[in-house]
Amino acid sequence: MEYNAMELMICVAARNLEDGATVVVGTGAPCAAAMLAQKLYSPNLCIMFEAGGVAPILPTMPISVGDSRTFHKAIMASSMPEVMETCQRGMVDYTFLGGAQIDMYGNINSTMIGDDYEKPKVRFPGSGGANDLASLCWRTMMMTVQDARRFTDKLDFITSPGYLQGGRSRYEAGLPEGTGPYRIITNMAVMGFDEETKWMTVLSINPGYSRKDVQDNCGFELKWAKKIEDTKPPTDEELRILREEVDPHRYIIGR
Amino acid sequence: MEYNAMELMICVAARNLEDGATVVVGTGAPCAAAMLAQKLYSPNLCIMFEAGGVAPILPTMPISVGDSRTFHKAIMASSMPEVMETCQRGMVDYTFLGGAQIDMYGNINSTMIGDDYEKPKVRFPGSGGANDLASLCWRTMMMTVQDARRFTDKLDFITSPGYLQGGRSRYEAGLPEGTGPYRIITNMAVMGFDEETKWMTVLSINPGYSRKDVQDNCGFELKWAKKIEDTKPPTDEELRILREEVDPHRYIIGR
Amino acid sequence: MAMSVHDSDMKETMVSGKNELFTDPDPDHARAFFRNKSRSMKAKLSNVKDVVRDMIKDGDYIAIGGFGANRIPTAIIHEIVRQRKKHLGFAGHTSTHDFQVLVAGDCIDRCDVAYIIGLEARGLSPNARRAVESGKIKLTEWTNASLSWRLKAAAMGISFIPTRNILGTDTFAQSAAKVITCPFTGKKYAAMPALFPDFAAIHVHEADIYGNCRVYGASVSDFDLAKASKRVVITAERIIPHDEIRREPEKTVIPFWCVDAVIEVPYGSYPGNMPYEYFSDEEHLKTWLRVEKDPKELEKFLQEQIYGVDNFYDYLNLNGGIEKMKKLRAIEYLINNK
Amino acid sequence: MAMSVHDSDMKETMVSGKNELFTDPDPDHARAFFRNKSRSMKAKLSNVKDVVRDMIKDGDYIAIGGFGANRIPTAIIHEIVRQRKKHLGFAGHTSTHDFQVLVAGDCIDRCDVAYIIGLEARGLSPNARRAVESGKIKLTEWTNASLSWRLKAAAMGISFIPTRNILGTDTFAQSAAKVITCPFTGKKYAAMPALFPDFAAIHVHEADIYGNCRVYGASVSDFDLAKASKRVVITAERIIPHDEIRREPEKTVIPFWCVDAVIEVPYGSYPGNMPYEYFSDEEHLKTWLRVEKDPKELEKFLQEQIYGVDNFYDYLNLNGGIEKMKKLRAIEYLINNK
Repeated sequence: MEYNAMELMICVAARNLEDGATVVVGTGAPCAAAMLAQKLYSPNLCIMFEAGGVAPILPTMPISVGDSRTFHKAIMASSMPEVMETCQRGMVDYTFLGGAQIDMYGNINSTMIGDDYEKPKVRFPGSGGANDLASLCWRTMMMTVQDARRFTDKLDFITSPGYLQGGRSRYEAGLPEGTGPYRIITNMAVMGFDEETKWMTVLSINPGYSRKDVQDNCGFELKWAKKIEDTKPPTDEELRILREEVDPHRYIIGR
Repeated sequence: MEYNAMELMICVAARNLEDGATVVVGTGAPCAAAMLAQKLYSPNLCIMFEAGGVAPILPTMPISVGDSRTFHKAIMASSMPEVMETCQRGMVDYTFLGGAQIDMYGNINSTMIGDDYEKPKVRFPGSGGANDLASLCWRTMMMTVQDARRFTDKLDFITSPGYLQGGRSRYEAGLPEGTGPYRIITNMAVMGFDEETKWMTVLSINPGYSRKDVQDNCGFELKWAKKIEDTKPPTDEELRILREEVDPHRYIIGR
Repeated sequence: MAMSVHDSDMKETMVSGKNELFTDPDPDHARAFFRNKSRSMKAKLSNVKDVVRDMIKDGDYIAIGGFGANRIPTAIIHEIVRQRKKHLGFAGHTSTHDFQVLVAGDCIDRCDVAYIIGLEARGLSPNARRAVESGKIKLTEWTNASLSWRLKAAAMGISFIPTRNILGTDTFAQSAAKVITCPFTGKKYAAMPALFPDFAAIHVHEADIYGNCRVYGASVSDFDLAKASKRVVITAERIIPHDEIRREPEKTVIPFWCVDAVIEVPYGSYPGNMPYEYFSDEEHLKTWLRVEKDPKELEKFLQEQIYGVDNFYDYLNLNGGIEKMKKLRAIEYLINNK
Repeated sequence: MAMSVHDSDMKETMVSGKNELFTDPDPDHARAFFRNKSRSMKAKLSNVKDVVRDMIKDGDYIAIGGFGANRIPTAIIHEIVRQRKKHLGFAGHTSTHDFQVLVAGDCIDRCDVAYIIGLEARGLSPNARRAVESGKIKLTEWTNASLSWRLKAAAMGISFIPTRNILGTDTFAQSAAKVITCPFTGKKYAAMPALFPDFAAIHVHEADIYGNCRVYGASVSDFDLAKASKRVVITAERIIPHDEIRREPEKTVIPFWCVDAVIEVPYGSYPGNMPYEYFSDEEHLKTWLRVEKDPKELEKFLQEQIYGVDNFYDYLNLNGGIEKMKKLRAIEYLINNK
């Protein structure tokens, strides 16, 4: 079956969410990935929302991470401190972030563009819960379209921590041991991070793209895994569930 | 009407609890005093229990500060942190403590007798919530039989803080500004504390006792207010409500 | 010797966010206020106009309950705009429509930011963005959990709470947090300063006349907000009998002594979502985003929807009234009634 | 120069309680454990014997839910005695009957004390008193709020929380707390180290087979205890359908991922009080206090009531069984049925 970049990214993301794991998601693609995983491979994936909804039976895609859908037939309608403290305690495996810029250590900017904080060229909403989730969940993932301005070696603002300056700098700053960016899923490739240096490292290339495409659309030098896989394209079943059950109105996959 | 020392102390304590105030009480005499106040003068006295019960309609005297009675038809059945944090935030006016020893600064021992913590001569239950309430509520009161061993200038153990070493030492230790012991109500007298030195000061003497009785039954030198009042004995109405409605089985006042 | 001095100098160099702390975290100052706050269980029914007139003054620091456009006290937010309150400080704790409205009314001049300007999946507010990019609103940067924990510290009556987020980022650098070291483990923490707002408005499902409240669905940070704030107004979908509160004391999530005024405002979260009651009015929220593109159109819209009407129900009627609410209730209940 | 060194030395002198901190407050060590704790929503029904055998080993640090003799998991407490678990650490957080039973079974050798030995208005336990006065149980001194906040720090995933109690007292001196200074206000606080118990048993009103729990009445510190503890067993008056949990998600106070095992134990808080279910058996609790006066009589009593019976229901039957429970229910409901 044909598919678009968003569908590919959601399907690839979903494959990373194993059964019995916990994940805090926002609205949009991350929520779609979690719903897809739950319907296909991981019936016991526990989906949480930062405003307090825990393990809902999602009837439709939420518009807000605090709307009624996020605790529809949930096992708990709790609070923001409850969810954030569950993350801080080490009970949450995954989260997804978005952002305007990302660097080679997986640091993310969702606050502003420009060089003067007081007079930004462009102001975005800010962290919301992104910094918290990136700080406290075990593994952070990101789905994003890849281009050389977005993937940059010089963020205008580090909103949410990746591996900061690489190596052990993240943990030396006081962030919890063992946490950090895990997968960056783009329209072109899937990246992880080098175990030692924490530098972004390509793991697999998506159908239709080359090494050159991936590097040309990145503002910093990428590292390459010893063996670069081909990203498996969405299966028919993935696409069918995604289109028919997860996002029938194409709110996300129609973008 | 005739009355005993316990009845007197409860009636005097109750008069200190004005309408619209908040008070955390334990079982026994303090609870009786709060109930009496509520029935006689202070219908809007808000009674709280440290396990979480708030403003119950007490059907009988509780046996435990966490039993069902403490949140019978209450306005909230909350938690220990909820109640303690309400105290720490400065929303609780009064509390009552008991103890085996008290000194001239209102410090109280309910932990042990002896000079070796590891091998006490007598071990008591310890603070429970007493230290917390004495630290965090605005005004601490105590009802106790007075004798020279109990009122001592050398506590074996400071379980709960009074004014510590007097003067501003309580606040210099970090305890909240403006808090501290307020009234010590004994079978013989009612004491407050000097504003500057924080030394225990007799305010009124109970019917049937003399200055000499009060001083002879105290192990340290008491200060005396400029004008020493006569403690008003229990009124007939106080005694009637106390005996008929508050403690009809004489659990407390029969002691 | 010089070495040792240097070492201890190093240790004492506190790493600090560089922006302004808009509120006083001193718990003894807060206690002095709370000592005199009434804890009498008296009837507190009031109305929107009086509450906004008497309980908020220009320059106050305010906070709004709920999350985004969910369970928000719209009547109070509109009245703040209508009474043209100015120079307010604001706790921007995933605030979406509330922030948008207050910025449209030019009420805010400083803001603790976790999430502003955006309306989540709906897009960004052009007017709020213009206002923030112009620099006329002074910002200090935080995160959702940071603001939650700052309110929790205040609710607990302490001046700070140690947390493991924001460390190492520009979010920290542009905050007013500090780095501290755990005395037991030597680990680094962010110290989050307590946030005691001057005023908070919270919309709940049910309250009695004394202010004992029940909330259904996610509670966000509202229970801590009610405790942390010096003055609190509750708007409620329904006033319920006091006896009902006493029948199930487990359900009380905000106790009466936190609350200064109670107002019954059915449909009070419109155009936001009220869990188990009605869904958000997405069309109306889109209209806001559309008219904001042109400042003149926004001014006309504000005149029509807020300044030019007497109260929240006039506004609700302008936008479909009870018929609209029936539709939004059907959406909330997942009833297909096209 | 010397002066300056001296100054900074002074500042760095941390004032510390002098007793042992029995548990590790390191949040990264706790996280490493929690990372591997199952969060799969699977059926967790078990039985008392297996749970105590498999989830507690000699030397563990344990905590018991409820308060005093209210809402206590008696079946688990008895089984710990019956299986003769030894050298346990214990969180003595207004623990009354639970402490009394575990000390009678000689299970505890160290204890964080807030309140022990006493049974509130009922008097003091002679045996627990003898045990503590003999010095064979190592103590560190705390308070009820301190232990609550130590559990809250653990539940929050941080290694300490600043508080304003215990300062300046011998309770502090005999604790393992430290004095710290607020980086914003310069005020002194007690730093309470996080308490992560190895094991906790909590009795609740209702749970589903996955461990989602409901509690009615005062919750004491149990919600934080469930989160702070590495292994948690829930005993429940009633197992309820999972769908019922999803029907009112506001009522869930302990989520499934905190829970390792669920056991249905009707009357499970006997001889303690279970709010809205049955009152405490004051006669039986008096018997405990009486037989404890004589160690031999206590030994006989323990043989008869705990060691010599197979399980909690044999014990309950020894003491009146369902007929007794009907009487205690009448007392709870304030029904005069003499």
